[in-house]
Amino acid sequence: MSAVLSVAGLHAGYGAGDILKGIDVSLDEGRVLTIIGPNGSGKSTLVKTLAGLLPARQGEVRLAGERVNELSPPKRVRRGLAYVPQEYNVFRNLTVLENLRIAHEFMGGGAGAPLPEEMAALFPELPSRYPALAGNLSGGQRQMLAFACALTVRPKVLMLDEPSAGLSPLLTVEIFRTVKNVNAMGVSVLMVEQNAIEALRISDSCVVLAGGRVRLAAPAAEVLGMKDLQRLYLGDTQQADGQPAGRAAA
Amino acid sequence: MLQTAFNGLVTGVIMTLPALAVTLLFGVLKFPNFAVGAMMTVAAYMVFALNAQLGWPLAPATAVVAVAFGGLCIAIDQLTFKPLRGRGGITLMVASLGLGFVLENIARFAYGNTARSFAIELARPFRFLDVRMNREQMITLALSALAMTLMWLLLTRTPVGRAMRAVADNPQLALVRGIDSERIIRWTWFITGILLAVGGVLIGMDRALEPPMGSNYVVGVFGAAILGGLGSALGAFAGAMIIGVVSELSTLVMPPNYRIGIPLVAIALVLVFRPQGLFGQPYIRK
Amino acid sequence: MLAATEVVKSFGGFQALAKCTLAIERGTVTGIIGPNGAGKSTLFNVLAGVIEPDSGGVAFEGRSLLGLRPDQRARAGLVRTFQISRELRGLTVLENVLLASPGQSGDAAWRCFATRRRVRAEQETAIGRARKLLEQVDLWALANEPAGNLSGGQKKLLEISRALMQEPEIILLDEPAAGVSPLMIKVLGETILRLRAQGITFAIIEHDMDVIAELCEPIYVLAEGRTLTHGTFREVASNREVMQAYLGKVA
Amino acid sequence: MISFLVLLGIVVCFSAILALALNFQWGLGGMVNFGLAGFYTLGAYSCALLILKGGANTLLAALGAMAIVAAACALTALVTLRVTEEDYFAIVTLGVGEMLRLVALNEDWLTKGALGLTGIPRPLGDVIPADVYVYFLLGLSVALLLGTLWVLNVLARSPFGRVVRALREDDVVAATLGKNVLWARVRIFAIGGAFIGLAGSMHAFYYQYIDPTQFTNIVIAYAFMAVIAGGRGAHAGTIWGAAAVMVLLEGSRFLKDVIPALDSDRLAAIRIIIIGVGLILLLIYRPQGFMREYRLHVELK
Repeated sequence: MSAVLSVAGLHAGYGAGDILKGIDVSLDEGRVLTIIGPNGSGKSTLVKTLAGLLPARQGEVRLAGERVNELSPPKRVRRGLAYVPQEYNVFRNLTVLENLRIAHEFMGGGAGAPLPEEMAALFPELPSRYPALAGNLSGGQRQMLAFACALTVRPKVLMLDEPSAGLSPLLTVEIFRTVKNVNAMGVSVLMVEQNAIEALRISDSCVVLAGGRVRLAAPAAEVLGMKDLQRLYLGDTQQADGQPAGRAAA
Repeated sequence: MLQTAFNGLVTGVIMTLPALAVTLLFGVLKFPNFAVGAMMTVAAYMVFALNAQLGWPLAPATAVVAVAFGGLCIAIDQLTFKPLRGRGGITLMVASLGLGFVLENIARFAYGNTARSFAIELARPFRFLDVRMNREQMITLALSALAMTLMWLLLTRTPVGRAMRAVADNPQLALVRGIDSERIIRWTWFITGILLAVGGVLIGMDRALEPPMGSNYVVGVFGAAILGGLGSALGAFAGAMIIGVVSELSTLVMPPNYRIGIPLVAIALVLVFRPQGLFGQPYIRK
Repeated sequence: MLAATEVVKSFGGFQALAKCTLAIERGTVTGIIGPNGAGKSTLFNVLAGVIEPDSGGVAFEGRSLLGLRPDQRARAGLVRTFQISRELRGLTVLENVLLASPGQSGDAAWRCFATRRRVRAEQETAIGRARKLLEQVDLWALANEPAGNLSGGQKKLLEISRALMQEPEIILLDEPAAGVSPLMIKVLGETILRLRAQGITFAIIEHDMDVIAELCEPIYVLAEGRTLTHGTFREVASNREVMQAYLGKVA
Repeated sequence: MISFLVLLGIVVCFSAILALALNFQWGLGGMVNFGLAGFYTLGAYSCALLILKGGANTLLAALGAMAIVAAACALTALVTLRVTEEDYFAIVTLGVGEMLRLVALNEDWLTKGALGLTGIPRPLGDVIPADVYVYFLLGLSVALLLGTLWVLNVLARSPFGRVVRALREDDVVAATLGKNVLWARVRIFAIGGAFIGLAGSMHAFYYQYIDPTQFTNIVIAYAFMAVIAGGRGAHAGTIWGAAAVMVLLEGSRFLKDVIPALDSDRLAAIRIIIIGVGLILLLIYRPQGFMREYRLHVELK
């Protein structure tokens, strides 16, 4: 099956140095890809670059085969590359309904309900809170609203930046179940996560990022099976530059 | 006493429009527009040109100029502020100060310093509960009430209005939700232009038409916007009303020409005790 | 030496710190680790005085710090660096460091005239000290460069030199290794160990486990706004609860 | 023609001092002062009143004016107690500036309102013969300008100067490096205020009569133009900027005989339009100005 989102030789960063030092990642149609790795490995930078908030210094980003490097974030969203940031992912001073309306109108949704019926089923709690200000919602509800906003117009790819950060275990499970359901509707998902085990359980493939480079790309089940997965976090993942982390003995 | 309170109400209402414009612009572009006074002056003179010189009645003249001035503000933004986008608050502020000098003095160059007034028929003031309300004040109340409801509807019911509030709330998220910020900035300037045009006419009716007419209001308008909480439309309305009434009432207690002291004291109090003003959200420190 | 007792801090409904208690002993290099959103940076800002806690106490050498401004804490010997380095772009590298030298009589405007010789003499000694610090992290060659032109790693080292210039009792380092090349990290580690030998205490927030393992003893693990556990790296690394905090709650 | 140049020279001197004061407050310290005209008015009137009402000699009056304006600026800077964003501070200074001008216009018992104050004596006016006095005044003005430059340069090069520039760059970092930010801001604005008071006093001595119409926005426009053109933080640059602005615009007096239709009001309007446009163009195309602020340089042997 063809890759709905492919990244080749991507370099990007904020100030002087490059945080991403040549990334190759591809997400297949209808699949869920989880990117894990210690902090400072460039996970968030990668997603921000794909969303267009950060310019790609080198390399190419293709959405459904079409090069999007030159497109501004609004244009990328309208082409179906939806993105949910980790923090500040809702308009706090606008109501829940207005959040959804804005996403719907400006992502090319045209007329019709702000949330298509199939999506509304995923977020039962939202309609009752339409008049409330998004800033007053709880952490979990805000995350659900951010999801819903990205899904008001069926995207080709949904990118999530650590959706479970700062949430209780119970809510984390609910978040990942929602991701599973969204994927079941044919939306490919690229997810950056700290919660490695939970995220990998619902993913098809996994990429391990460290020091701005891809250290490992393998099916999720295989990475889950790795005994010293924790070594990735607590162990010496920081091999001297250039050498990928050794594949652990099964 | 009641008469002064009513006059205060009128002054407050007049200040609401520019205060809304300042707050709206601050929300989206994150800098106080110091040219707000001069812009009102220029718009007022444009209406004066149609009304007094070409004989148009005031209402159509104001409507035409309001729309034209909206377009003019977009052009001014493209020329002056667009090249400075992202250069930081101080640069934009100083540029807006320079722009204010230019606009005010274009009016001074064209019409000189002598005070003028609109050509509207004088009518007997309307008396109610021994409060004298002349015709201009009635028009002022009606016109600004209309402008405010239109503004409120725009901000809450239309996509563009919501987008403006979204960009003010979180510019980066707005981009990722498909909002093209340049287009929204143009819309913001267009609406600012309309508000300032109507505001200029109201000032011209309430007082005389002269080059410094707009800049006399700048401190009051900023006082209203800050008191209400920069960025909050409701705050701008509330701030303007409070400052309008209080400054008018202050004339009973102290010499009238120090009315400007009231908004200044209001700003100082807000800055020291409640920086986000009455309705604004706390200013997020960098 | 520096202790936070039952500190609570929430931002609009989200409780960043929930009764978090932590003590940093004199002469140690204490590590603070934990997954994203565990409240590390918030705790850091509370200790540094940038954020006031909702409740709970912060004490430095027995004295409560509540209500003290950041500059008062700095003068008391509690110095900090920033997660995203904040060099003073318009000043040169040397000026950045000189600014940090404590008790400069030249900081008072009138003394720059009244006691010009003394001000100049103090500046010369300060330049001497600054030079030693900058040479240790080989930034002396860039002394006249505006700080804005430095690379990411160099900006971090400049910040640390600035902190050291303040003759601190304790330095709070916020992710010193983030975005720094492995070579520079080695230089950083050596500098910290050498300074600890001279009696300076460190508290480090860091994600790079090699740095933590090599430098820090004891280590505090924060999760969901409170202290999960603390101990040596071996104890902490093998602790099941820590694993779960990092790798995800297996509900 | 010579006397016109001498007079122009004197005006350039005290305008340059005013610009230097703004350069210290804003260029170095990052504190936007939109109330410059108001403080300038306060300086001129304080000096005049200290002589006419207080009976002080010119030297004492000038020092008094400097102290008064410095105190006014210090009070204004106190408002940055909690909110340090520059846009709020700019609005406060604008308001204070307006208030000071209103006081000059309306307090007839003190300032004789629109009529203004006349008969302000000049330093050593009675000692130096009238025909030669204007050259003495030029010499005095140049001396005061160089004195101001020296003082501000010593400050800019001193540790205090680094604190001032650090506040402009990032006041949070300055705080974490042990600097009391509020107290530093009060000092910066007060020092600038003192030199605004000096410029005001010289203005009073030069014109020998002052009324509110002399202190319009043109004062603010000139000073900002001079500071931006000269290069923010560059004291010497500010002086060149001030000289250029004054020569360019005072010279425009000759426009009157070139274009007869111009009356003085229109001419004044054109001047400010030129300055306003110039200000914006400079900000867009040459924001760093023509000279750079002082940076410590050491031998790296």
